[in-house]
Amino acid sequence: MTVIDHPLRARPKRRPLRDPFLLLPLLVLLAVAVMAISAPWLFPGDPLDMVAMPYLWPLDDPAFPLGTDSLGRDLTAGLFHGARATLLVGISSAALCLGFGTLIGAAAGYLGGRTDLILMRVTEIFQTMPTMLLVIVLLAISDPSLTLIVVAIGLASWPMVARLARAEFITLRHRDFVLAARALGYGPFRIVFIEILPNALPTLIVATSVLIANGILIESAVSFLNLGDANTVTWGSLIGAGRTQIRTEWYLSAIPGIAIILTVLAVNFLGDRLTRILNPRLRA
Amino acid sequence: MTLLKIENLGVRFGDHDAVAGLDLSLAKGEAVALVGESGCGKSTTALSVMRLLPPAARLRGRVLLDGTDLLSLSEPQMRRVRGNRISMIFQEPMTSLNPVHSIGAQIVEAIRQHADIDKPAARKRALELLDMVHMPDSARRIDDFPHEFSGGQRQRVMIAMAIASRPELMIADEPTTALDATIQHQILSLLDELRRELGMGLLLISHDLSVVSRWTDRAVIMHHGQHMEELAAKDLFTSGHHPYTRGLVSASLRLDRDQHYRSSRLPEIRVTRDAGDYAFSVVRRPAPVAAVPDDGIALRTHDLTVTYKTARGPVTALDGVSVAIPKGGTLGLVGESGSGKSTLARALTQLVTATSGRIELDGQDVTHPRGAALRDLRRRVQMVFQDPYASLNPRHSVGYILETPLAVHDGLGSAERAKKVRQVLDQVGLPAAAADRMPHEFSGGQRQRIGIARALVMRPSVLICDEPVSALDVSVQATILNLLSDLKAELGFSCLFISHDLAVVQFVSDRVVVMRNARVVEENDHLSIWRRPQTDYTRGLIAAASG
Amino acid sequence: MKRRDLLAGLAGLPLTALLPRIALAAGGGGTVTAVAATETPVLLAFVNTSSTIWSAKTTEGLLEFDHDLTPRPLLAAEWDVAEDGLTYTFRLRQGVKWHDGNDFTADDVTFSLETMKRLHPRNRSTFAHITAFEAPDPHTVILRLEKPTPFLLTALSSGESPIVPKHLYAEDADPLTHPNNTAPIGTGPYVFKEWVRGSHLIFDRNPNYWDADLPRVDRLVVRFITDAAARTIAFETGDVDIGVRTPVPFRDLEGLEDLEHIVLEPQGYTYSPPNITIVEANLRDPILSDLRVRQAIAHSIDREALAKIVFYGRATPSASAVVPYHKDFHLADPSPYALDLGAAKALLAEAGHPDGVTLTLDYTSEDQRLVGEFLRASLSRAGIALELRGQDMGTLIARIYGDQAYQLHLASISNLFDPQVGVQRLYWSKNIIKGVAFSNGTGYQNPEVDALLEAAATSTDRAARIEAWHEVQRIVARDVPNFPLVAPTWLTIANTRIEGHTSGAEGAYDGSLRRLAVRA
Amino acid sequence: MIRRAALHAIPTMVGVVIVSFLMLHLMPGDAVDALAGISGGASAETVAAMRSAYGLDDPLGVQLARYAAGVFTLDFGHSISYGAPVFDVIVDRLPATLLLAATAFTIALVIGVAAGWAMAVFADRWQDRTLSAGVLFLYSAPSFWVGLMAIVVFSAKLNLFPLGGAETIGADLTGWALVADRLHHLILPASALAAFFVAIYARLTRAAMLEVLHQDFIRTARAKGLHPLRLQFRHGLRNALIPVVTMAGLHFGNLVGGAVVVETVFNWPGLGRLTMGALASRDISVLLGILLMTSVVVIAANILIDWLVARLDPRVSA
Repeated sequence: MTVIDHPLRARPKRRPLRDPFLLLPLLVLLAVAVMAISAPWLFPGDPLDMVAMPYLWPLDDPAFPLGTDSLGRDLTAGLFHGARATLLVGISSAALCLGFGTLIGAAAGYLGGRTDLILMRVTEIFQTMPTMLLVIVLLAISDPSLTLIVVAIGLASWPMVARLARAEFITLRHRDFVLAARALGYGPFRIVFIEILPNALPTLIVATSVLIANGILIESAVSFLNLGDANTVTWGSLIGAGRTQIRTEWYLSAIPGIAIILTVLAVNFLGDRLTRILNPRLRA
Repeated sequence: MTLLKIENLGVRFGDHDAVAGLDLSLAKGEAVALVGESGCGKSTTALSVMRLLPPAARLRGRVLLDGTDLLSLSEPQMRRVRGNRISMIFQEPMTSLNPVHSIGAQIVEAIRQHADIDKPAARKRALELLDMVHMPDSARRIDDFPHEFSGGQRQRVMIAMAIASRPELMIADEPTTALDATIQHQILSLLDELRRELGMGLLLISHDLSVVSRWTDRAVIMHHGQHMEELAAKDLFTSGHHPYTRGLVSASLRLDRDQHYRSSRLPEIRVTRDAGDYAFSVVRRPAPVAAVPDDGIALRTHDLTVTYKTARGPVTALDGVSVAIPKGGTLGLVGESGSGKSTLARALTQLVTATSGRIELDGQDVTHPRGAALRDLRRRVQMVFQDPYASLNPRHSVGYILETPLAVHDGLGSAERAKKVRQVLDQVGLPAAAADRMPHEFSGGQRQRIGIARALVMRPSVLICDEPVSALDVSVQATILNLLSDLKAELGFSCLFISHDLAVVQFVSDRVVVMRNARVVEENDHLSIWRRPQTDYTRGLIAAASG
Repeated sequence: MKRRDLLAGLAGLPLTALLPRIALAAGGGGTVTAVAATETPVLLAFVNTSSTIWSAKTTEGLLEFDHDLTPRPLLAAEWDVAEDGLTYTFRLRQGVKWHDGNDFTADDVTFSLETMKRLHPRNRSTFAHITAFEAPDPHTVILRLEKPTPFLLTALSSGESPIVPKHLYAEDADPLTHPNNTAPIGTGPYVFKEWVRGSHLIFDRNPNYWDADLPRVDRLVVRFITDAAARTIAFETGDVDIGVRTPVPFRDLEGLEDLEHIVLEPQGYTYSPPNITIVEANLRDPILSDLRVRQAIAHSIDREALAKIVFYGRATPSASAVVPYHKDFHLADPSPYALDLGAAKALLAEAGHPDGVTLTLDYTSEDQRLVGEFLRASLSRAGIALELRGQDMGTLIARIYGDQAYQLHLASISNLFDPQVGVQRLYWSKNIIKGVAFSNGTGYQNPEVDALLEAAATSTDRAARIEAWHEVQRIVARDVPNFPLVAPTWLTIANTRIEGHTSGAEGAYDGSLRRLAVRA
Repeated sequence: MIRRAALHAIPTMVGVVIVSFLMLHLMPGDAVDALAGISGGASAETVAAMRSAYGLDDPLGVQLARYAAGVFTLDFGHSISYGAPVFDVIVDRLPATLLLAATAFTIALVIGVAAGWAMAVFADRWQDRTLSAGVLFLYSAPSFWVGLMAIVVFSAKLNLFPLGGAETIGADLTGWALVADRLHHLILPASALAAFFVAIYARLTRAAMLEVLHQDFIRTARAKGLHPLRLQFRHGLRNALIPVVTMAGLHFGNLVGGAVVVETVFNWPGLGRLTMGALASRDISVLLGILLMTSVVVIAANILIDWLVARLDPRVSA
């Protein structure tokens, strides 16, 4: 007794990779990742080691394509090793924000009532304090290190994710398929993590791109203000180091600056395209 | 004197023809209806007359208004026609008005768009318009905002704006679908009154045959963008020639036909498509021998009360409701929006906790079940939801959706579960291959079948259906109602069927309860409730429903 | 130090080209703009030695000093020191008025010196032997000592010992938080007008200054510019006229030198000579307590390269903590451990670290960071891995002097006008005081060095003091509790439109700029 | 409405006080160490005396209670390194930061909304693509780098703008000359700070506009025969502003935070430089004061924005 009132539609094929606005950013990010991974092999020594004449301009000496800084340290080595630290901070701070923020947002959104009130009040507190100020103060607590920077950025920017997650969970909680799940006797964990979370993922994935960009920018500002760890090279610390010679050897600050912009631009473009793919409403 | 003449209208989006070669004419002051199921192109036709289609649409053919071809007009010229010579009102009153401007401002804007008069004069004109559309207490409420009005009142504001410049033709796209029966009746009679008073042509878009037959002069039946048939509205139910028309008429339920699931099945339209055009046939299946319902009670409530805490104080959604679902039978529950029907459904399935009163399942008290008792209730009482698009998790495959309840409750092995899934898919008339497809790949009707399959996979003893067919087209509605009746006969579960559509309730119920403002106003068996209504409210409902 | 010192002081005045220029300067008035990188907590050096830079402009001391530190009269017109060095008599200048119009009297001097004996971080030890501060009449002050203090007179400059108006300080007022610190009333050539934190400071001309025809400038403006490159641009564009202690990156000095409207003045830094950049080792640390490890470190330090690369040649290598500016006290012989990476590696192996050691190096300021990075690169060649740890001053002091939980740390130690005041604190075992900043942080204890230091502190024979200090420097050079590196060359950068800014040992930093003038 | 929002803000403020107080007291060392250090070797006793004088050795709970009580009477304690009450030190610098943040906020909002509107109206056409790419560039550039490059190009090389600072000092300008001078100093830093937020508001406006343009009442408006421009402004943008202004409030905190970095680059005498100074001198009471003051500013801004949203959206109960 099979009655089909209308045949199953064929699945439309999607060809995202041919879209230039998605291919280009992926290539840039791939390049940065390769830089980060290959750094120890291509530039085995300590990037902060004095290896050449100071103030070599880029392309002056083929051995040092991007030139050297005031202490004769190779800028190319700095850029490669810097990529590693910058990406590490960007990604892990984003992961920390995403995990912590989603947890709080989901709990507040799904449970509602008093829990929602309390959690949102805590979120508000961290959201009221200006991010940069909060990061600076957190960094002053103990010796600067990459992990402390990641934790500080995480602590300062999780409210944004919490707000997003909470909004998603509140709308999804009232949807029929969640009521059906509750009516079928599914436990709260199954409902939150298996039923609701997959539907909230698009927004969170897009938020990740913003978080990574945000992480990299804050890290570069922190290193620029010399609050970073003196033993590790990051693109921000390179800009900071080049700051005093900004008028004469401006390339010392310009090149790492451009590296940051390209990477963050790539991450943002990726996020932008993902938003448009996952959320049809944003198209014309 | 023809006011509007549509010649061989074609609308194409990419490679899909929404409208293919439509011809239609409408005389001055005449009311013509465009009838068909969703996706048949009736709205597209209306929007192409107003040239409000998205830029991607390719139009061909001609649309003549008093001889001028609207399709060849430039955009500025067309703007002078819109709202002045032709105006349009839409289906969703809740979202069709700009939330941040007062209704007075929006009406004044419509007036001054096509007449250069100053604001005070326009405001006076707006007040007149509000009176014409019988807006209560218009002088005081002209400066209120849309969110302060009910659906019906907002539709009146839309109509006021539409007739602001005394248009020659008004197009109404499903103007009353989102409204309750009684309000629907008032709006349609208002439209009719204005048409006569202003000598205005009316092009009504609707999928509701009884509305069309009652309120229009001629009806054009459409299917998949093609013109099926054109006939006088009053003989719609009696002398439709085209098989699709006859199929539609027979599939749509009418209160005065006394069809009942125990005695007959609804005729279904079989659509087969070969080489471009469609062939239709009406299939009538005999009703299996109906098992005589024994007189036990499956699920009963005593003075059940539910109050919600809201920002503006406590709201009582259920006030001392006592109903009883006959074992193996179907209790029909009818009422307008806000009567508490859905709250009762959610209370019975423990989605909402009862404030006071008692719920009994096969004699056991299940008002506040905990732990094992709650799990057991979940197995034995299941629910089917109204909106097919929202009741299935878009991120899970159909197989996973059907398999999970088994895993959660029975803890069966995966092979065992897969077998049960195939079995239940077959029971609701879907191919086994549907298991690994995603919900968005199915039509509305197919999704509702999946919803029913999910509810039945654990063999519940009581099935609660909350408006299961209101969101579906007439033809699909018939197939689902037949499916529910067949399944009930085969599996023997008791059922609570909730709907605002009296004809549907009449077909599926053994006993009927009428609810209003959180209280039960009347209860009776499925025949006497309609023949000998005891309360005025029920009588009003019946009058509105029969058109 | 008898009367003849007085005459010698006058004779000593170098008849350089300076004098005639002052006489010729006609006109006057106008505004001079100075630049500063950071903002000091207060404007008066009465009990806060980190705010010396602006103190003398408003608040003067008893004496002034010319380039070879010979005292010259300022608030004290004449002074006499008894044969045994135990009595000092000062005859004060007549008719001097405080900015608020009150008369300047001997009571102000005794009050100021007594309070500094109690609260001033350095004068607490400099005035230790003064037992009595007497003011027999409004214009005479007599100091009585129990033991001679050879460098007492040199300490009485405006920067080191400012004389404050007693009538402003109520009985129980706490000098540390007294409002006079941030809006000082003094007898100096300039009157405090305005201080906008983070932006600027303004001093106006003192109309009734006791030296009638001074100062020649109507207004002295100080701009706080934190960004180094911005300061260079300010000098280039002429926005700013003067800056002390090399206020621009060393890299930019070359560029500034070529500009015809800029002059680099090396003089004016003998009163408080440039600090010695020094690495101190924590002798309580298990690794560093072994002399061989410290010798290995000494062998791997290349002072010439440091001066050339980090300071662009604008620094003098110095193997001793006593900076070369103290020509007589400074021991010129090179460090016993010449640059020899092989020897360094051998010593490390001998000390039980065949594959090298890892040590932490703490620092605080941005300039120290560059030196740290240089040391990390150069010491790594000898197998000594340095891990840099930057932090703010508060944490550094708590860690080094409070908990003494460190291995190596970079410091910039000011010698001041006498090694007894600036350098003794590093090596004197009695100065190992937990929690006190810039005390004997290494924990170095050598009775022989203690004896030499204590003798030099009280002997009145200058030659004997010099010989004692030379012997101290020879011993510590061998024991290497710390590693003196270089003394940066401090320069005052000035626009040629102004003159008279460096007229003595105190220069524009400690001095009051009272002879400053805008060229006609 | 304002009263309700203010009441709502009090628990947040209390939270901010407690959280920041605890965070700051995790810092090793304190202002007394710094002061002793700077003043070159105070003895152990004087250090201990100073510490007890400033009550730094009381148990944490007591210090917190005393501090919280003080905050509500605007007494933020005494700044050891600046030798003045913390409130005065901060209020002294607050106007500069407020001026910078407010100007940057206005620039960002005006340009951002205009760009976002254009991107939405020409969605997916070349105008949208180029504007989006430009906006994304601003969104990716660190504000201090933009500031540095602006200084190099505009101040040093072209000498169009002053090097930094908020005014020509000691020039005693009055009236229009003063205003012109202040503006001349304000343009570069405000634009550097605003650059990042132009991007945020542009993307917000674009998304909100597209969302609104798909609403049913836009179709009704077109059915009334309205001119496209009137449609986009009176109906489109007017509705899109509601989510944009709401989100603008949330980002105001970041704007003030961003000011900290821009101030150090442009020598702007605001709270940013005070923070770095307070950090260097480990002056916890000043740091705490800054955190609280900026939080108060953010809360005040949010109250103002909530009021603005209530004006924009009648559905929000005034």
